[in-house]
Amino acid sequence: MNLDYTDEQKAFRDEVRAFLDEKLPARLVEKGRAGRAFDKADHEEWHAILNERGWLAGNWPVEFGGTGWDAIQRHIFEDEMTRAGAPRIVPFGLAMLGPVLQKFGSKEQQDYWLPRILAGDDWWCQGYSEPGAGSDLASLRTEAVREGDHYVVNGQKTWTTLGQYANMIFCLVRTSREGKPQEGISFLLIDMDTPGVEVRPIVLLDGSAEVNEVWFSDVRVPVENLVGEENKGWTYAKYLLTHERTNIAGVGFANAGLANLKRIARAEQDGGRPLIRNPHFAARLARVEIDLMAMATTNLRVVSAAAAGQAPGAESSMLKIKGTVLRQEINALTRTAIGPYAMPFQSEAVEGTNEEAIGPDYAGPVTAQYLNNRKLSIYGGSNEVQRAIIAKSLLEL
Amino acid sequence: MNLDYTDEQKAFRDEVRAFLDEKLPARLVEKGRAGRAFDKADHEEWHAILNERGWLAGNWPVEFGGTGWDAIQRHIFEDEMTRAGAPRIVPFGLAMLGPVLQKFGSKEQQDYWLPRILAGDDWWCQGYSEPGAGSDLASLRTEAVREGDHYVVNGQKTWTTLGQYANMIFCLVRTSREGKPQEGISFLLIDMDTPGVEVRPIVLLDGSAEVNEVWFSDVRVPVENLVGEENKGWTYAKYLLTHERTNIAGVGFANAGLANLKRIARAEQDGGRPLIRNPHFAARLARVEIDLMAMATTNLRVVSAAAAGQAPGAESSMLKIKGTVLRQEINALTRTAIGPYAMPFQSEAVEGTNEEAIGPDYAGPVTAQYLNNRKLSIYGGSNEVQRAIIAKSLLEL
Amino acid sequence: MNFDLSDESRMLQDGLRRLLSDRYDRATRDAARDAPTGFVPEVWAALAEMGVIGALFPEDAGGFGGTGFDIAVVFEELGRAGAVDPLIDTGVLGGGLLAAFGQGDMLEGVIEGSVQLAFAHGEPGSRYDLSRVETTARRDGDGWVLSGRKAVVVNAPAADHVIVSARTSGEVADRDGISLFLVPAGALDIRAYPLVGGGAAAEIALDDLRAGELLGPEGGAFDAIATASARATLAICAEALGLMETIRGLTTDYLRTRKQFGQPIGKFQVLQHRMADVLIEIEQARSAVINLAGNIDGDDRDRHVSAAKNLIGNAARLVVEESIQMHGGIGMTEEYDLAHLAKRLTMVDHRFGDTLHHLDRFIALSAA
Amino acid sequence: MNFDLSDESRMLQDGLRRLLSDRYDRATRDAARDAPTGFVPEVWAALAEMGVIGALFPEDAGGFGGTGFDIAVVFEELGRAGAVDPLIDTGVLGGGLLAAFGQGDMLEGVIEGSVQLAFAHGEPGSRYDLSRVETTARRDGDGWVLSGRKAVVVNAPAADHVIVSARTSGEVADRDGISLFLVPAGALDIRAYPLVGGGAAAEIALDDLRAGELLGPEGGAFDAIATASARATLAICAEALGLMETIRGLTTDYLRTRKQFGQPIGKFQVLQHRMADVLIEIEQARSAVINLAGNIDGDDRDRHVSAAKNLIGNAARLVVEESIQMHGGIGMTEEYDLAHLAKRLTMVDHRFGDTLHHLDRFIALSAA
Repeated sequence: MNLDYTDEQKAFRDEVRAFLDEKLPARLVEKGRAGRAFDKADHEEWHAILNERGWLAGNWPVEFGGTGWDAIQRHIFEDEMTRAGAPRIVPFGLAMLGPVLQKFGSKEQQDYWLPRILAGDDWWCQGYSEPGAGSDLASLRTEAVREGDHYVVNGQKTWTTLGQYANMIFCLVRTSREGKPQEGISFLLIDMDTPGVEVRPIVLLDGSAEVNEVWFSDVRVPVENLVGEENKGWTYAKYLLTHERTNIAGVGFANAGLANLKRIARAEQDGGRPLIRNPHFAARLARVEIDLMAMATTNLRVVSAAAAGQAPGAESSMLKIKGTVLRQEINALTRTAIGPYAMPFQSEAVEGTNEEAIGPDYAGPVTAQYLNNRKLSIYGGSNEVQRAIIAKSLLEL
Repeated sequence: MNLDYTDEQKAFRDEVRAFLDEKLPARLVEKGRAGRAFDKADHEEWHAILNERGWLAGNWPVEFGGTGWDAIQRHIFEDEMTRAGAPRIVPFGLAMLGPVLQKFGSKEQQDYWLPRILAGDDWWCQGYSEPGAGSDLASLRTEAVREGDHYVVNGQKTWTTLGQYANMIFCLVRTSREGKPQEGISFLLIDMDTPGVEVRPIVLLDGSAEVNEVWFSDVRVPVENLVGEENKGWTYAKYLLTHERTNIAGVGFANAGLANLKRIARAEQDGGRPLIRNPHFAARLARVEIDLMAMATTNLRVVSAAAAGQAPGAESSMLKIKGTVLRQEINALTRTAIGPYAMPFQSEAVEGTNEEAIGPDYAGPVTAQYLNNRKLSIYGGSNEVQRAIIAKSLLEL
Repeated sequence: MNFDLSDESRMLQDGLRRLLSDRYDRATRDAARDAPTGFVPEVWAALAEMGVIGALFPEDAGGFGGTGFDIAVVFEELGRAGAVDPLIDTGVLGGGLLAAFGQGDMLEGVIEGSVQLAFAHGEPGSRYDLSRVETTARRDGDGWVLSGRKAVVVNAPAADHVIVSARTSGEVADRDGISLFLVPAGALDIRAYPLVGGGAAAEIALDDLRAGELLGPEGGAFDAIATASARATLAICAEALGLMETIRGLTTDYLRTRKQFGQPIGKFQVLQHRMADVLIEIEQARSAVINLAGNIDGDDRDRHVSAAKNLIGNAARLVVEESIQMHGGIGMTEEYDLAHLAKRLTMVDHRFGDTLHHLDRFIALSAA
Repeated sequence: MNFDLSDESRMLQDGLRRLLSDRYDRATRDAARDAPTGFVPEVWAALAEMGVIGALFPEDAGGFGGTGFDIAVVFEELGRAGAVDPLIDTGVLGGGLLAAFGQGDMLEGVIEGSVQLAFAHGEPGSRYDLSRVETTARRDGDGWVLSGRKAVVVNAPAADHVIVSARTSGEVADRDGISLFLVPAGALDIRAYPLVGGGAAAEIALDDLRAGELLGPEGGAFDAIATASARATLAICAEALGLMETIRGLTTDYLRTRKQFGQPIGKFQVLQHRMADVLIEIEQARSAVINLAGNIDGDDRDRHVSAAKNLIGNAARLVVEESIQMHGGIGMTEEYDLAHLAKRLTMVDHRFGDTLHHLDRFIALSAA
């Protein structure tokens, strides 16, 4: 066993670090640190910089314009990105649709869509969830009826993240009602400028509007936008859901959150001493840090196994649960740390305006982040679903 | 609202306190405080003292020789008993069988068995659980076949507490295999001196031998020992299980355990100060105490409602869960408090011998109690069963 | 021993519950949220008319209640309705301090509903310490000059008068040497803002302010502040209990009606057991409120204050997090009622001391 | 970065697992429990012969291992088997101290399996503080006189030699001034007793004992004690991990085979989810052991010691309590294997510092 990176891996890390030092705009780092939402232009700027360097598609093979990195390189890259405070790479085209097209798409689809993803020509969003479906994804009802060279789509998707910026959406739609609910689902690419597509924002409890409802009324979609075979969409969606996700634990986010929390806890005063010296606060902080030290290694074990070609099983689910629980605890502790300044509704934190913060600068986004990150244990396969996966793999019942 | 006892209730409390001051043998208090098991003679001695005062059967009506107390009086009595460190009243005859006979027994059975319970002529034990049945009580298999004036009983009971002292056992036995599992069960009184009854001790992980297996091989039981009707035993057993139990929360035990824990934590040294000044230890102690303060009031609310004639519903289950969780946490903290002296296997604590303790006197019984009290959340309707009861009552699904 | 409400309390409870159910609909609450004051004057007038404000004060202060159980009944109902009105600030804190120092005339206005108050005590660095006051007041001729900063002063944007604490002697964390000043709101430099979960507050800059008169004895206000804060803690604990009850109702309904995988999700054993644990903690919270209400005028008051606030802070986090989780995505939308209730319940931990503060204080008081 | 065992480690692991599976049956373990020494000499001899003791030491000390991962591999296997043999005491602690101070001859005996050791360091009031030594040693002519009490000295009943710590200078909790003495066991006044979860220990009374020779530098033993204790903590953490794995296997089997209400209880969603949480913590424990093993010779050793011991203490409690609860009554019977494993795992928190001790220490080390 050896917990250190190899010399090549270290060299790669240094290369990534140097790139980020030079190319990551300070303005974006500042914005992220202040907890402000990145707008469309921010994302596009960073996307273009990464694409220029050829480091945009960390999980794509070289033949499609990806980096061809192994799991450890991807981990190093993601780790350094988070450390540097870079905006995340918007995942819908790169991490989600790309692998599906590479595996199941036609040559024409690959040739047309993949370069556009890299070039930033399309902003993709995801149309999976529906109102009333939740974790029971297979019960979806949005319908696509074949009429000549088109599918006519009717229905509603929800929880579509950043759908307000998107011009394209990949959707699961029902093309047949026969057989089990999982059968009869197809995977369709829909141009959001088609007549009949309507996007409505969903305001979340923190005041943010990052998710949307997408409505389809007699939306005509060319049949060449069907990915793979009709009625096999469930297979493709599952491939995507179980596709190796190195960053499921969110170790980088947790590390950044913990560092921010410590900075705040050193600045906040409690009874004449820094809050970080309050033993009860320190105990909760230490428990998080200890757990995070172990989770980082659990994560590396999974990454390392993936790099050696092993398929991750229930470990992904374990990392999802532990990672989200830890990040939520960090959010809760940060809220505790700022004391009464958790109470002001700091609109700038969620709306990107430019008012001066109420209380200390660092307090601005804290409550909104706590509230917003309740989503971590709900989306991406709720923690209940993940526990069921673990139990199934363990008990084989 | 008024959180204080009425003047009459206070007077009753003082009367109980005076009685305990005078009549409770110091030897028994000592033994209890040292965590040693009471033997048969100890229990019989205390039983006789209580019976002489007429305070043995707190939950029996006056017509059967009970006290006729209301729920608050019973609570006060139990509270004072625990505070004083008195041995618990062995419940099998008084708290369990008595109420069943009073409600469902024949006049002959009442006239014969109830006075014998008060006089201590019989030591009863309970034959409900069977190997492999657990919380699924209705699946029991011990069989009673009618042959003339007798039932012939074959099968096995388990977890029979203090069965080694008993001469009588009340049993649930299967008299029919028709209908649902709950149907076809009868309630039978069995003399343990009958040929074919065998008692084998079960050694528990703390080394104690307080529970037993009871085996029945062609045991002949006179039909007059059937309580109520044949095949209706499930109804009687359920009556017993849901029969108002004022002490289900174990507030008195928790209070006594907490006081003992504080005494130990003041005596133990940690880094040059008493352990109770260690902030992390103090935090866990405070959380227990705060929870216990609230639970005591939750308990009194239930007692008070019972005294006003309301039937306790899911509240009993809530008290069972919270009470056992708190007592187990107190046990765990006490184990933590004694540090390395939790490690010696202190046989005297569980076997009643007279060796000098290893380490401080108070350390003797601590680990055994921690281990033994894992039972609290398993028996008397496991905490899983209690949660199901609460959910059922709340969700009505 | 008796855990039933008195007839008067029961009447107040029934009346208030009816009033809020009739008048406090979603539109009213949204209007309160969007108002710069953080509340709707018509609702306030109705509360005053019904005697809800008077119920917080004893007869000798012009009210007709004032016991711990009166406070508990009123605020549990406000909590149930998710109401955002500043009754803690104008009533329990402001009114309580006026009553302590015999300001009968202004208190009459409070009880009638015509006067709004705020208590400017917390400061940017004081966190939850009641005795940590850096703002100073010095005599200048007949009057006083106030200097310092006051933080998150709830209801300041709506207040007619603000009661400002300032140090007239002693060191920064001393109990002795703290004085109160009654300052007309118009004289103050405030930066107003809305609060998460409803209501409004302000930062107040006191730059050699020459306004306001001394309220109560010079340097001897600490005990009154502690008493008012203890009663306000009871109020917010009771409000939290009411919020938990409504959230429990919403969540239970959701578990019963929402179907997934072909059955109501309340059939899933995991959700049943977790809901049972939530219920147990709500009952513990109820008992903690009762304990505090019954001890609010007793010798052991502060220990019960800390026990209740700690327990309720922990229970609130469990209730909020579990209810959102059990709802899934819908529980995170602003449109659904849970969002408001959950936010308001979350903020309870940030007033009058959080779970950590009261854990520490409980330990200190238990050791004494 | 590489999380695979080396070929040598894999061979050791396989061999040891086979040995324990062949030789360490229930009867052997019961015999060990009932022996006054707390172990079975034949098993010890087999361990030595296989090279398990030598694997704990580097080549320059006569062994052929000695890295953190060597220790982890050995003790994880012992834990899996529920073995009670005093390898921590004779090997990691005693042998480690001999190696630190160049006692090659006696160490050779240890590695061969012919010498048993105990380390008498803890005292009735020292709890888990490594520097708190009240026992004193004073020079008397050519020798030393030891006075004091040593508490819960594991393996003292079987030891040939006991390494006793005593203060030769400094105040009670100073790191400087602690010396070690190698004392023939026959010279000691011991009260022996069995331990919960297996093994044997003793209280040792040192009443002006004139026996034993100085081991290492006078007054300068602390660093060696800290190193030996860190390695022993790694050993017990790895043992705990092995115990958890076996308990997980027992519990999983039980959930799959035990039927209630007509189906395997593992079909109950509540038990599935709770078992998933148990599993997650076992994987966290595994990572904590790896982190500690990889840092056992590094600068950040002590922080990893405290992180691992705290995490494993918490995980152990969860694993023990959940596994017993999921088993129900059967899980509490001495006859069933879980009883031994659960007790042994429970006792892990009482050696080399419990969760509270290491939480405190982690906080202190993180602040430094």
